[in-house]
Amino acid sequence: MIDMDTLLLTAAVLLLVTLITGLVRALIGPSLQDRMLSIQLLGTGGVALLILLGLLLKIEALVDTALVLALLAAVAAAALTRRETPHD
Amino acid sequence: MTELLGSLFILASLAFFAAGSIGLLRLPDVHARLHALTKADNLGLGLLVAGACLIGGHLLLALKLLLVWLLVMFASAIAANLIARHAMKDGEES
Amino acid sequence: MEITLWHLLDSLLAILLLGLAWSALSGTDLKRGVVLFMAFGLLLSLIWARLRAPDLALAEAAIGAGLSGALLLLALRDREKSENKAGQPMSLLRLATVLLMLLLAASFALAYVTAVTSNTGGRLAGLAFGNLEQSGVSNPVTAVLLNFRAYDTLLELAVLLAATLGILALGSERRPFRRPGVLLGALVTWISPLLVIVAGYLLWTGAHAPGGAFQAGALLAAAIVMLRLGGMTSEQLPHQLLQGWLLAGGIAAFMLAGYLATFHDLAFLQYPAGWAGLLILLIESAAMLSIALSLGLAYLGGSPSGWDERSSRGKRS
Amino acid sequence: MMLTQLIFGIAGGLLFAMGLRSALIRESLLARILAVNVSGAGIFLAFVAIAYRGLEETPDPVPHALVLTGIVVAVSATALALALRRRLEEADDE
Amino acid sequence: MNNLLTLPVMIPLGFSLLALLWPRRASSIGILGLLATLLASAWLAWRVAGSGPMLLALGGWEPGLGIALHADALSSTLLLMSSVVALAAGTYSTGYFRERSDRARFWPLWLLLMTALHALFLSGDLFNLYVTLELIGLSAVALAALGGKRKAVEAALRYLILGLLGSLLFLAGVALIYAGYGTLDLMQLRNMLAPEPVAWIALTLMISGLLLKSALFPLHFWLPPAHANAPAPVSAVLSALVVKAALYLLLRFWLDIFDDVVTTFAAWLLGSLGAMAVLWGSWKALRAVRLKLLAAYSTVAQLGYLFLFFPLLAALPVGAARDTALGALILMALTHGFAKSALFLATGVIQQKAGHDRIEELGGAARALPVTVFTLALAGVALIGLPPSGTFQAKWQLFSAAIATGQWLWIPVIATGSLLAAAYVFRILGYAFASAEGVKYRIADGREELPALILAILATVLLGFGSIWVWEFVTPGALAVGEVP
Repeated sequence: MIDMDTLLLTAAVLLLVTLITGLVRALIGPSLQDRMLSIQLLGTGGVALLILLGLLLKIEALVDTALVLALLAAVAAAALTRRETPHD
Repeated sequence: MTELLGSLFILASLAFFAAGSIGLLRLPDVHARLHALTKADNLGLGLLVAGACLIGGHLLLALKLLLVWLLVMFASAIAANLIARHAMKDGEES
Repeated sequence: MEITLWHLLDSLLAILLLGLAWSALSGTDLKRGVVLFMAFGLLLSLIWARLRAPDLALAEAAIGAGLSGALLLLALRDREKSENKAGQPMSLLRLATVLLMLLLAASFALAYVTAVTSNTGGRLAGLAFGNLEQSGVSNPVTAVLLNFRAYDTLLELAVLLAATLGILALGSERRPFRRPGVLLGALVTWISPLLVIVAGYLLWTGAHAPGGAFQAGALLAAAIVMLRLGGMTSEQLPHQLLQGWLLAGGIAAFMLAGYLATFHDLAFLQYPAGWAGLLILLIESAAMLSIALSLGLAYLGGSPSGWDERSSRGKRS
Repeated sequence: MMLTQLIFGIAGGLLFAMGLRSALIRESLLARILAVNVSGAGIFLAFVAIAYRGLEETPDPVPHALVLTGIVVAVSATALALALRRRLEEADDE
Repeated sequence: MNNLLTLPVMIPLGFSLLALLWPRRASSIGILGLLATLLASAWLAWRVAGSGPMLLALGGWEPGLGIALHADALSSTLLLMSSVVALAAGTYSTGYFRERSDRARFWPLWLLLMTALHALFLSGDLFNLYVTLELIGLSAVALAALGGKRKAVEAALRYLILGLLGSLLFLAGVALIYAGYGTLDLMQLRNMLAPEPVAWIALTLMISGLLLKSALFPLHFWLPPAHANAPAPVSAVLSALVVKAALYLLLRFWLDIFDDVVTTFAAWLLGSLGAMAVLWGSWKALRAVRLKLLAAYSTVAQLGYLFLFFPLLAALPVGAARDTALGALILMALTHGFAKSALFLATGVIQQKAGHDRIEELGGAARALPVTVFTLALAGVALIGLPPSGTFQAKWQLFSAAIATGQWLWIPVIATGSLLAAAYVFRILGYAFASAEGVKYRIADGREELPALILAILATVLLGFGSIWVWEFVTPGALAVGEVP
């Protein structure tokens, strides 16, 4: 029987590997939107990783961090897609 | 028992995250990547949150986790739409 | 030294961080650089969490991954002359700079490894934990920031004020965004109040759990950014005079609390017995507002429109 | 000394040097501003690695507080630098 | 309780907030604040002179956990100089910035810069020093960019980025020191530091950062554009005080805190760079087209002299001769501070009255602006090192120390530097006294011309004839922080 911590830790490592795979898209692009998508994935995956780390390290406040990260990911997405007003 | 169930959920969530990442890499254009990604990672996060609730135990934590999940779902749905429009406008302009 | 799965996770995080930094800094496409830098900030927040620094993880999630990113994205709209140049020196010189860089990193790492190996004591940790009870708060990081090393924090607020005044003096704000569509509008109406609520929660919880004035201030600033993205104009900000008071408030609260003790024949910034908890909360509230407004004005990019008119009207009278 | 401290400390040193190099050789001002931030993050990383005391131990809070101060200073400097850069561009137009 | 130690920092900070809140009264608030700061600094210096170094543990926490403030002869002397220069330049600025909105922008930042400088002089904690360095950097940059002219903004941005790099190098050293020694308190470190790799590398990083900020050749390239394009009162303070702050830290680290760690080789390296700075800076100053650029390059050269003292101090045994050399170094830094700020303020007057500061078109200036040209001449006397200025006595000591230690190499450098300085000063005066109509007669009011004149008199006459006071005050315990009970 594998103990809980090892399992969660393995999950964290695997999750990080997935995120790294996804980030390749941020590197190669080609369009800005592709890179944004990659950041979206990192945001969601980061929230997931924070939750796992919170369980592993027994720091409950990391859930608060996950909340903040989710909120700021939304702000970043809005900032990324906002276009400027036309020149008048 | 709940812990076992929780770990199963977490392992299952990994599959969804992996699917999202691979989709992001392999699918041909922005729109296809977008749909694959948002569905996969929302479901993935949902499963992970469910698993964490089962393992973590107490109610307040579970509520916070649920809030995080709802927030991510809501924000990423809108963000995905915004990105899609952004991509479309770029298509028109170029 | 036993190698475990944790070290695999650590190495992956470190390598990813270095890779992101390298790709953000190389290449001439500034958009790519900024987006990768945002990913860098996000990852840094995860690393702070891994290193058991939840206070920093919170701050980095709000500032590193969010606010800095938003500021840099705005800056992408400004064209600069030099940005189209490749900016990479000839290959030989380039090699030399890389070697120099490695030398610098190697000597830093050498000293770091020697230092960490030879000094295995807790450094100041023991002192900090030992005096935690007298500090008025139970979150050790908050105790250091607002009590043991409160003077640093006071000067740091002055740094923020100097930057803000510099930005205000440089010119007027950027043009506001046009009215948002339905989707973005929904995002703004939902996220901004949430940001404010979470900011309040972090301010309150900072006394005994991770959080505090900086994280809360950054989240409030994020709310301002969000509203701005939703088309807010500077008229919707508080009145100019009130803004001045808000900007000055953090430092003023600190100074007042600091000199309060000197009348009881105590040292500057020594809180009278029993008052520490309350004073810290008051200082933090004022500091949060100062930080939020400073960063919000930084996002506006200059002095809000109407400020100059008002002061020139004052000149004529 | 723990391996974790070693990994992140060395990564911090590399980031510090990498940022410094880019800040000196890049032409673009925005790239330089990014580089300064990366360099600072490297030092912060070293600080937090110094504070780390193991999986179960509460870390040294002093470096955490210093880094928090450093983060606020860094964002202030970045904001001022970006405002100066914008003013420069406006002056070019005049 | 030594809470007096907080006043030179907190008074300007408080008045900065007041100036921010009442922009219409910014000038009066600012002058009042600087007067109060000067009083507090003088009081502090008086106390230090009377009863020796002072220490205050902020928050009542033992140093190490908390932050301590220190004042000794060196720091209180510099504090006094910076208060005087700030007040003079501040008074001048009320005439320089004619628009009320400009003054409202200037004053809060100006007072923040004073806060930062004084916090640096008094700080006894490594990380706190980093914060003060950043506060100096950011407020100085914001001031240098005031007015928003393209050249000024561009120079300010480059200055900001280099300043940040300097601070980061410093911070990297701080991290290593904390890792190795487990404290940030200077007094504790003073007794702990040993000549070993950690201390060497940390010191090298910190010193490199400070050298970048104090613009030692060849790291001086950012200084001339930044100092020459800023508004005149700001240039004065940048040259007189801001680079001195980094130099003060260098001295403090080199001679006091890291005394056991530094090597003679490193001192020779600094001395040689200083020698090159003297020659290069003076040469570029001689070739400068604009008066402000001349003043800026002259700063590069004058800073070089100060670095010449490092190998001499390293060679002299602890005792009276070393103390005398140290006193000479401080005297020289003070004289340069007053003289250079006077030069920049006088340049500002000429620039505003004549509409330009091109040296070759200064003809008629002596008739149109006699007080200002007299100020230029007085400041020039101090820069060249003619008697009775403080520089003369300092250079004299520099000569004797070089002879006493057998380091003959520096003597031709000092001589050449002085000749070049004489050449560029007389070049200015030559054009200024010419009868051509380059500068038309304009009325200048007292608050514009007098501050510069007072600073120049301080540099040439007071520090010249009063140098003995400086010596007596400074030498017995200039760097005596460690001896505080």
